[in-house]
Amino acid sequence: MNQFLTKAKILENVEVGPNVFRLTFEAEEVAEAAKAGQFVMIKTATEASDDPILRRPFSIHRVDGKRVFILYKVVGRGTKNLAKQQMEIDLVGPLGNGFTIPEEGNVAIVGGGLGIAPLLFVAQQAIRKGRKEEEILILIGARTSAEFPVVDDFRKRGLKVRTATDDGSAGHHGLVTELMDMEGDWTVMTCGPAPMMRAVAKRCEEKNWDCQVSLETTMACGMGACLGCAVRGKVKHEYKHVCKDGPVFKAGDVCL
Amino acid sequence: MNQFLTKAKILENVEVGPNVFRLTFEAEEVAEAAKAGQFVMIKTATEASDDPILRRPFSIHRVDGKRVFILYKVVGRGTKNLAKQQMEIDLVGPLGNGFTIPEEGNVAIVGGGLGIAPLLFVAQQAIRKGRKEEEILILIGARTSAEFPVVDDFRKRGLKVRTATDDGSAGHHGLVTELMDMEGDWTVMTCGPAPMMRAVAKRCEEKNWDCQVSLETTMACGMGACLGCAVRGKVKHEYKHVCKDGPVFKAGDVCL
Amino acid sequence: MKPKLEVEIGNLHLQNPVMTASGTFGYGREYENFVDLQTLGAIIVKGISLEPRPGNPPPRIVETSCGMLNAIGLENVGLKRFIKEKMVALRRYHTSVIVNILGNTIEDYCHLCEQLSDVNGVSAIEVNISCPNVKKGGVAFGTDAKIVYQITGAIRKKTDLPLIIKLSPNVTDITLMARAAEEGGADAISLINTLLGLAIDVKTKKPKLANVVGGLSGPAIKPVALRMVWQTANAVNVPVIGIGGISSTRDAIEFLLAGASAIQVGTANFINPAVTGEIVTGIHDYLRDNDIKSVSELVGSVILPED
Amino acid sequence: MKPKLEVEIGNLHLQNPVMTASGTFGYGREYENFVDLQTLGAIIVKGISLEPRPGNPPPRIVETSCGMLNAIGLENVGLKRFIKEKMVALRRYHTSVIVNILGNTIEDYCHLCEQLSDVNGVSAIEVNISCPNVKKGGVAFGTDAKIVYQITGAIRKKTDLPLIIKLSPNVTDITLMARAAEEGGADAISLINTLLGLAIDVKTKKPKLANVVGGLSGPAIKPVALRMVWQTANAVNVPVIGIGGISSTRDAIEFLLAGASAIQVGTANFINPAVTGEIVTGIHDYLRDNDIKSVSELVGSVILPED
Ligand SMILES: Cc1cc2nc3c(=O)[nH]c(=O)nc-3n(C[C@H](O)[C@H](O)[C@H](O)COP(=O)(O)OP(=O)(O)OC[C@H]3O[C@@H](n4cnc5c(N)ncnc54)[C@H](O)[C@@H]3O)c2cc1C
Ligand SMILES: Cc1cc2nc3c(=O)[nH]c(=O)nc-3n(C[C@H](O)[C@H](O)[C@H](O)COP(=O)(O)OP(=O)(O)OC[C@H]3O[C@@H](n4cnc5c(N)ncnc54)[C@H](O)[C@@H]3O)c2cc1C
Ligand SMILES: Cc1cc2nc3c(=O)[nH]c(=O)nc-3n(C[C@H](O)[C@H](O)[C@H](O)COP(=O)(O)O)c2cc1C
Ligand SMILES: Cc1cc2nc3c(=O)[nH]c(=O)nc-3n(C[C@H](O)[C@H](O)[C@H](O)COP(=O)(O)O)c2cc1C
Ligand code: FES
Ligand code: FES
Repeated sequence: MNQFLTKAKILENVEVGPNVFRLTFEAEEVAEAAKAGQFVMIKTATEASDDPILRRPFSIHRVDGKRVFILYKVVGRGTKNLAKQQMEIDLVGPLGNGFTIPEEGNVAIVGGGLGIAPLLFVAQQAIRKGRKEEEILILIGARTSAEFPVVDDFRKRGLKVRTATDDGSAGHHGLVTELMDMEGDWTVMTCGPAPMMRAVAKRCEEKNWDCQVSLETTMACGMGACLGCAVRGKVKHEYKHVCKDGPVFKAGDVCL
Repeated sequence: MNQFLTKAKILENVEVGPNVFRLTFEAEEVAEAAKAGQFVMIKTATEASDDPILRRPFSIHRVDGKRVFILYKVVGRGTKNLAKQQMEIDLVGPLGNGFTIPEEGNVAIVGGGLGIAPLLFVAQQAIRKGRKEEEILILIGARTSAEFPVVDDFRKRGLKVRTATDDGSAGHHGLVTELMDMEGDWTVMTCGPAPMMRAVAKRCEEKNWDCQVSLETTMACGMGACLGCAVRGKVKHEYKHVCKDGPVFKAGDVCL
Repeated sequence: MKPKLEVEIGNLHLQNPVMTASGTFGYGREYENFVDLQTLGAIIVKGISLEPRPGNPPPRIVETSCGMLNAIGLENVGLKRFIKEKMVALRRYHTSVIVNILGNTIEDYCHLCEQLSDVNGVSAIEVNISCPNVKKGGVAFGTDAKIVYQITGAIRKKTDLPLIIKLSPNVTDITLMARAAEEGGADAISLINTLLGLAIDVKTKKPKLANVVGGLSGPAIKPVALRMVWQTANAVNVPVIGIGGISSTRDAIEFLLAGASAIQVGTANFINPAVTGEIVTGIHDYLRDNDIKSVSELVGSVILPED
Repeated sequence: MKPKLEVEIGNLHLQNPVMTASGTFGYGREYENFVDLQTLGAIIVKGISLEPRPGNPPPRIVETSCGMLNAIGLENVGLKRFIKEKMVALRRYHTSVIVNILGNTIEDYCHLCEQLSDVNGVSAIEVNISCPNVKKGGVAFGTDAKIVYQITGAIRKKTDLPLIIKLSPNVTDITLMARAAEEGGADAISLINTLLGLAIDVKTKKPKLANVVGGLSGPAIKPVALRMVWQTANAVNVPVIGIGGISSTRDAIEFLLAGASAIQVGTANFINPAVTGEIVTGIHDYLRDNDIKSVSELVGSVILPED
């Protein structure tokens, strides 16, 4: 596995939605090695500061040549610091296991809120793997229409997108799982808030669809060394490690 | 005593010499209250960071209307962080006691290296107090000519400046104290490296000139509360506190 | 309805639980440009000894990661000048004043206590048995439960003022020290004082402090302080006052949740001289926003996992 | 002339004084993309118990100011899988491997020691008597000098491998524990393990760690660690290995100056996965630039003030 520690030049770090930023940096090796669903760990403290001490994990939103894109929301100290950086970032990656894009069959991508971040890359790779546009379905849920920073990016690629909002301000008024009314065989890849992923996984179980979930948890090392990123497995007292066994898991392998 | 805690808008933060920056910010109350020789304590950590934890003290270089100027050298973590800030700074000040500009007689200003920072303000105030240009003499020492960021600022004000460099690259080849060959009665105000200030104080003692020195030390609070900024007084086991009793002292009151 | 901020520490009534930690707020007036001193729960002044002390030679402070080491050496104006000058100035404010005391012998502490008991405006006494900086008065007292019991008992006899024993964190089991102080008659326990630390300059190969070792304070020590406060609050029946790295309302609430009846703000005063006033307001707002009627409801209300 | 980086820890020869702290470097290979493992002084692996352990429920880590709390709960693959899988992989590198062990009883430790003594490639054993996370195997052993003596003596009889006793900092007098380990037959003392800490979420009112308390590590604790290493190096005759917040060459040198014969890098691996290799180079350059022939000259060479 190829992983890199590098200082990457920031090409852009701009607000694309309310408190949502898109960070673009140049990191050729990372871009080449990256697979959809993998993540990078970014140092958010300034060079002359020890605080916040831990790197922050962010999914790779997409890659384009040497360029790597991250989509992130400012929620706390680390992301606040990150939003101020304009010169270069110190990152480690790509880390973790990505989504497994099936060789054939339909692919449904179900994103909730900022969980959409890694999913554009999934679509990108599915297309690269020869999947036709009509075999890919994108379902995105959010609280309100203001939280759809990347819908257009999917549409630009000719992909079918259906949206749902809690407040009905765009698309279906309700839950994104209510859009999962497809027929036939699907592989479902999902990322978003835990309750949403639970609902998606449940729907998949009912329909007997393969379901891959991307989990989040606090991380220290990001590479399987600290054992800090444990989540409960299906067996009692069995733990999985998000950074190494995931962040993408088969829905049946973890407690959501 | 009027002291303020304020977030001030940065107007400029630029490199004006090798690793020497000039920071200009808008802080009307501070500008109005400030006296030459006083300082401000600046938070150098980003808003979302606890490190470096302590504020850093910087002399007020000069004021102009609402604007306050700081001249600083990047030497460590705090100043490295400061050099990157472009939006606003969090500061406390003005703090400490300034120079006492005599009502009459000649004023010699002797600066070494970045010790020159507070001295432009001294000249500014001496002129404001009605002192004529010819009653003010500026002597500046540095290792090399590259380290004279503010000489022109004095000259622009019509002040006599004589310089000395260790390497002879500008002005007198030698020590700045060798330029102290004035006749008559002088009040000498000095700021710079300790050995230089010791030499200046010694020369003043020989000539029976009044000598005021501006000291530096590590500080935590900057306002007389922590007692961390002690320097030795002339009596054994007597300590002076730079932030409250100084930073400007009569040369005879402290161990240099 | 306005939430109730008042707290009782033994028979000491405070208008709110926010105090200034000894040695970090001078004698109070140093901060009057930044905090309305009358809004504070109490001002705890720099530690006072019988005779004035010059303190340690410089350097006395050094910055560390998210913290600082200090070896001030308990510099203070001494009891006489404190009473004549500092106390007179402090009396003008309608704020509780708690006097932190230190000595080399049990007799020193007793004398200090006796004399302060008669001073108008002194609301309580906090006994520093934990300062690591001065050989005799420091570590020895605060790290041996028997001596903690002995010294508390001796002082207790000398004063009717509320008596707060301030503990050192440099011990194996903080609850033993707390219980010893309680049994000795303390009205409250405050903790933690600083952790003993060292820093060396790799260029000069010398310790960065003239005193070699110093006391670590600031956000760096907060998790240790919070743990000790929680342990202590579960071990004694007297009120516990939480200290250590408190820099924000959130930090203060953490200590209250862990079982502290009140808190002290130390190093944070240096970073934000207005912080104590902000925390008073912050606690008020937290109570209001969470529909909590009184600070006392919050105290010790941390929710532990069942297992 | 090339400065000499080799150090001897008892009869353990290391090519340089830089090791990885147990629990922060996995079983070594996790970092092979970032560090040439063969340039390290030694790899100390995650603590191993007789049986595999699942560890604590999540959340297991929480960030604090310049540090982190962990309550991993000593999750590990157990002795059998360690020997069969991890050790086989590690043997391919020509680097000393030190196995950190933990147990619930003295017998556990003895069994572990016995069995590891026969495993090809194990260079030394480090005994974790200090982990605060597991009730039985943790605090109790490491905070009582008598038990430290007893456990060291018992293990000593079971192995000829160099024996390193790793101490807990949560004690009043670290030198008592160090001397007890020395008298029990330890070849070296390593310190510090984590400081016990707590963090509470003010929104949920629950502890941030499922285990409630956890171990504090990182730059925040460096001053405390350095002080304890200095005290210990002055109290025992066996070599001392310094641990605690070491994140840079400068930090490492501080510990060597304070008296550590070697150092371990822990939490810093998470922040900069290449840091151990950088410190090896950094120490080399420091020695060269300061005309110091050998690391051993540096050890304990802090210059104290005369008074
Ligand atoms: C594998 C992985 C991929 C991720 N990808 C993205 C991404 O593409 N875009 C994005 O915006 N975020 C992503 N996250 C979440 C991101 O890492 C956190 O938002 C970030 O670490 C918060 O840091 P902070 O310092 O700003 O917030 P903190 O101050 O640390 O925390 C602020 C709030 O966020 C919560 N929080 C902190 N870390 C996490 C976390 N890892 N998961 C959930 N809640 C958390 C805290 O409990 C707190 O309530 C990802 C997380 C993981 C584990
Ligand atoms: C009253 C006063 C006025 C000052 N005015 C100015 C000014 O106008 N311009 C300016 O550039 N600097 C000034 N200084 C010095 C300035 O405060 C320090 O350079 C600054 O604090 C260094 O911070 P740092 O984090 O970058 O360095 P650190 O990482 O803290 O230290 C880097 C190096 O600088 C040394 N150092 C740190 N603080 C001081 C200090 N206060 N005095 C001397 N050496 C120190 C350290 O020992 C170390 O060798 C003043 C200091 C005082 C006390
Ligand atoms: C500069 C300084 C001086 C101190 N002086 C005293 C003192 O005189 N008496 C005392 O009991 N504690 C003293 N302390 C300890 C503080 O009161 C407090 O217990 C400790 O700093 C931890 O709190 P903090 O992390 O909020 O600073 C001092 C602390 C500092 C930083
Ligand atoms: C995530 C984590 C896991 C740890 N696991 C162990 C362990 O299994 N055995 C042990 O002796 N120490 C363990 N430690 C303690 C470290 O080895 C080290 O003593 C401590 O973290 C202090 O060093 P640092 O500040 O450089 O991290 C662990 C520390 C961390 C942060
Ligand atoms: S974050 Fe360290 S093992 Fe996953
Ligand atoms: S810096 Fe605190 S008293 Fe001077």
